[in-house]
Amino acid sequence: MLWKRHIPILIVAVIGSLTLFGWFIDEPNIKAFVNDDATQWFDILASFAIFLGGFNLLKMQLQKVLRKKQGWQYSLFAIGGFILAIIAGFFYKGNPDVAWGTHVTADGTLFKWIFMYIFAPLGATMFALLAFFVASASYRAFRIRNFEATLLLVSGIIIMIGRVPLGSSISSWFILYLLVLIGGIAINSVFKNKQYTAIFVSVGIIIVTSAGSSMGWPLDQPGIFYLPHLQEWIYMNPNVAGTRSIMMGIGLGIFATSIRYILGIEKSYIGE
Amino acid sequence: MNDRDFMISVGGISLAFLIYWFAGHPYFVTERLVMFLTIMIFSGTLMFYIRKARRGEDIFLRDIPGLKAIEEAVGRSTEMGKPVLYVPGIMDMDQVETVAGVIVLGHVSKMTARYETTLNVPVSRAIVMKAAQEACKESYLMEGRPDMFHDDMVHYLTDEQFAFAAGVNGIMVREKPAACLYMGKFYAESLILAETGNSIGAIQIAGTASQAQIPFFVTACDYTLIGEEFFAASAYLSQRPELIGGVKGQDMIKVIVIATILGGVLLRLLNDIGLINFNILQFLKVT
Amino acid sequence: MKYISDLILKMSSVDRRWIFLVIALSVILPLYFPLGLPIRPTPTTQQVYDTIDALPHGSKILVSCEYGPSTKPEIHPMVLSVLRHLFKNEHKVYVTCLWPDGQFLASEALDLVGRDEYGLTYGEDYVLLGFRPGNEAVVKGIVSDIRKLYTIDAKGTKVTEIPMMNGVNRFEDFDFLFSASAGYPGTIEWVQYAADPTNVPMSTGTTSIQVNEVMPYVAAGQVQGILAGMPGAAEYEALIGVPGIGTSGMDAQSIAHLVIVLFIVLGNVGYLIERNRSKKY
Amino acid sequence: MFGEIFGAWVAVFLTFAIFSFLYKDNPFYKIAEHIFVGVSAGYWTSMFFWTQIQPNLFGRLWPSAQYSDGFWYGIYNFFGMISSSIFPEGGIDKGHDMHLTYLIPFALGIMMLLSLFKKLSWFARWGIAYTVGMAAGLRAYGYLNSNVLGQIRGTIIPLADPDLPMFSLLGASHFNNLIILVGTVTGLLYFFFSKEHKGNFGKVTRVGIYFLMISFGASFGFAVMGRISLLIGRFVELITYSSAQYHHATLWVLVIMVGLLGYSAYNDKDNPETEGS
Repeated sequence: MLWKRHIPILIVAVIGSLTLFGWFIDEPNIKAFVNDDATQWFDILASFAIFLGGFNLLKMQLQKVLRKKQGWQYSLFAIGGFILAIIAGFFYKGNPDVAWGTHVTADGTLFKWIFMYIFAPLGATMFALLAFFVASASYRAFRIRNFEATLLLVSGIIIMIGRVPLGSSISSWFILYLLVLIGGIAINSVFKNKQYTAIFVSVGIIIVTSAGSSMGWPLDQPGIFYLPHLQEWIYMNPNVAGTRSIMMGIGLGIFATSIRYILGIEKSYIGE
Repeated sequence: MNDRDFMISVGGISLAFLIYWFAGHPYFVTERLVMFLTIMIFSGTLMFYIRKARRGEDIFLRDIPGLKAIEEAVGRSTEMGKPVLYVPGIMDMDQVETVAGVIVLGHVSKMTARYETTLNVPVSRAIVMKAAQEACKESYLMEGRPDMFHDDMVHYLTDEQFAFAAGVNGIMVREKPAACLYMGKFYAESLILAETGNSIGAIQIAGTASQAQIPFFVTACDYTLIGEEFFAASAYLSQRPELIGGVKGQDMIKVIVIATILGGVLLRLLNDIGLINFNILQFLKVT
Repeated sequence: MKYISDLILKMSSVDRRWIFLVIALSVILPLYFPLGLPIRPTPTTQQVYDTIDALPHGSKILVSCEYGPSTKPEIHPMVLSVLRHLFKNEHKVYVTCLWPDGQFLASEALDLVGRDEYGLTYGEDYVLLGFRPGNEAVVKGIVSDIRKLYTIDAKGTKVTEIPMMNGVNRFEDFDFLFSASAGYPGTIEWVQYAADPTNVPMSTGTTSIQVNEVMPYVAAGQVQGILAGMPGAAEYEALIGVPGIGTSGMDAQSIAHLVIVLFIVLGNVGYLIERNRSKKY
Repeated sequence: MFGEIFGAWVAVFLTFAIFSFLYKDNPFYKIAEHIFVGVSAGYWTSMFFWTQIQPNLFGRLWPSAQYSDGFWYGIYNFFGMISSSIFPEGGIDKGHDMHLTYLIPFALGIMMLLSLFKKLSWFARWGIAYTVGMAAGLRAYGYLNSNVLGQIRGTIIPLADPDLPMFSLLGASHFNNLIILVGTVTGLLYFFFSKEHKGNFGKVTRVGIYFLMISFGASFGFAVMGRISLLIGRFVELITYSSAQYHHATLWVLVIMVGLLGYSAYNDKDNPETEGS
């Protein structure tokens, strides 16, 4: 039990306190450890561990092939891809006058070819899938189910349209007319009285038209209905407030959770 | 407030620090004094409420829908005879969210042991693989079902963000899990997972402190633990008194933060109109 | 009227693959048939431009590239435009990378703008220090002692033999930092561990998704303006008068956004009709 | 030259194979997915070794600056015989001086590898413990500093600033500052756990949720822009690879793939239960 539980918990407490209070100790070795070595040690440790990961991946894929599980043919591609990358990484540089070690970031090597024509296109295309998923997610999720969902929808649309060139060509008067129509629909569905709706819409149109013609239909006046300015206001104020409260919540959450780990109050990641 | 020895130790520490301070505070990085005091005050608040909870004081915690839904989701998977997919984020154990994700995995694997549901945990980092395997093995042992645990339940795919997303997509559309749980630190791939999970009709519960990804989880998943709610998950799921006390302590820290903000606004007002010459912004200087 | 509401109802619960097809077309078509919509710079982009334009002649500028191939379409146009602006004002440009694949892209940008367009000499006008592993440890290393971290540059020549490196020992020796960032490590680490402690002014260009995380730092004045995604790149291209990929992508972006908004409106109209009908029965 | 053209065809095939997932899970996507998982795992294994273990660990244990003929460098020369590319002649020249403390991460790394054997599986716990300890200390300070203190400073707004207008759409104003103050405080209160969100307190947290929802909508709207531009980037590359210089790679691969998928869809229509394996 000593080696399996107490020493790991001791390591967490010692290293945790050192990296937390090291920020306040003006002593070169501790400063160097907190500023530099702590993360470097971790990077080295992670670089050893990734061999475990590679081994686990190979084991899983080989098992699939040997036991002829469903879709085992595709595992051959995974194994082949892994071996190709390992060969490019450790055995065959492809460009003799590049030293070992710099060949992973230098031009003209097999490693760079794999990066340019296999790794990069696959990564960029998977990322680009999001353009489709963002569209289908917003289509499905932006529904006026309740007031909160409506806020989500309205602020999303205003930002979406306000930040692209198209948005800056839409006149604020167009938005005003739109609001009059939407107001009309709302009144109609609430009072269910055609007369009220007709009055509201016609009065609204008269007001907007007279105001517009008197001001000479300026594209971006009144500013509050000009999408680019409205989106900037939403983005710099209510959005910053919402983001800030979440940031503080996360900051406090991470702080409290870290203290629980350092003080050994929570240790289930090492096992009860 | 009758925690005498806590008060004594706080008094002792403060006294010791004052003596050290006036003795010239050797080796102390003076410009970070405010951060030091903040850490001591916040940690003290946490400790106070943790001790209070350990002494058996009853602490109320409001419901978090997402956490109650986890047990329902595992139950639903059992009825449909389908696996539960659990993704502990794509970052390594050097991120606090990943550690929290592994701890929540410990609780979820207790449920899957109890309900005898198959659990599939693809991971993107090798150290997370080891930690997750240890956590699951421990949970299955504690539920008296070591026979159901096998190492391949937690398996490594790749360190690369989008290759991992591609691999998890493949698992989703082929094994069609009934419940997808995303607990940890995520980046842009969050919406790829959530949209694919939605397309196979799974119940999706996400928990993350990755600020930029919360909107996607909120729109695409059934339940989302937002930022701090995710860190409170282990207290809710374990119901251990000291963890619940810690959450209560966090709430009290929020009261301190809000008081600091409102007090700060007042102090700035007085400073701007010249009644006092203490600049709160300078005092809270971030270094 | 009933026929229309039935049509809308059917379209409001359409198979998502139709949405995918329409999105693909709304992006491809404008690439072949550009509309040339006007691009007006937003205040946050203008702030970056003004900050860089106000830098004293011949300043030492650190440009750090933290992006990879998958985020190249958004970030690379920014780096090209900022480099053109810096070289036009005859500044000294030092480039570091916190991401390994950022080094490939940084050298591509420097060759295109520095060498081909402005005919500058490597080692005297610009230098590529390249990638160092360690995430925020690299930022902290640059702040405390850049020469301990970068003993050689990306081409392997010793830093002591590079003329423009004279007098550059720590982050504070730079007059300005521009961080082209797509995630972690990136802008936030530069704010936390470099700009805040040393008060060296910094601006940034990020992917659209990271803008929300960085905006509070811009609002709090810790970062001088931000180029937000491809629109930010297009706006900066408009400000320096050299249109590039950012500008060409803007038409496709506007159309695609309009299509998404139309889908959202369609979905909501269908939802309202459905709710009214279910209330009736 | 050949590498570039062949590379273009590979890139085009892999791009369309990933896009085909939008249609449905199919053999092309499975091939691309498995290649991507395999290649990227090998890619990062190599990248980490050559950017971390060799320069940062061995570079600090056996730096060329302090090369000597003692016992310590004797071990080094022994390794050099096994692989001279990893342990080149005369020590590793990466600009580091000797740090024997780096034997600790070296030991933790070896223990991590040994944890492969079932009996020694608990060896990994020391490495995990170090990582969690380091993460707790560094992140606690970093997040508390920038996320909490930094944002508290940003929320302490000036009430008496004379040259601030009462309201302005762009730039600061008293009204905007009040919105930020109210939104931040109510948003924070939403994250209160130990109090029921009912009565007046419930109203305040409801205002908090409204601000959060506006913030989610805003960042979602922002993200749409970014994602579309990434798709633009892919199509720009595909258009480049459709030129004669690359033998019209894009056109050929597209036609073949659509044809095959169309054909298999036609077959599946006759016997729908044979879901693609």
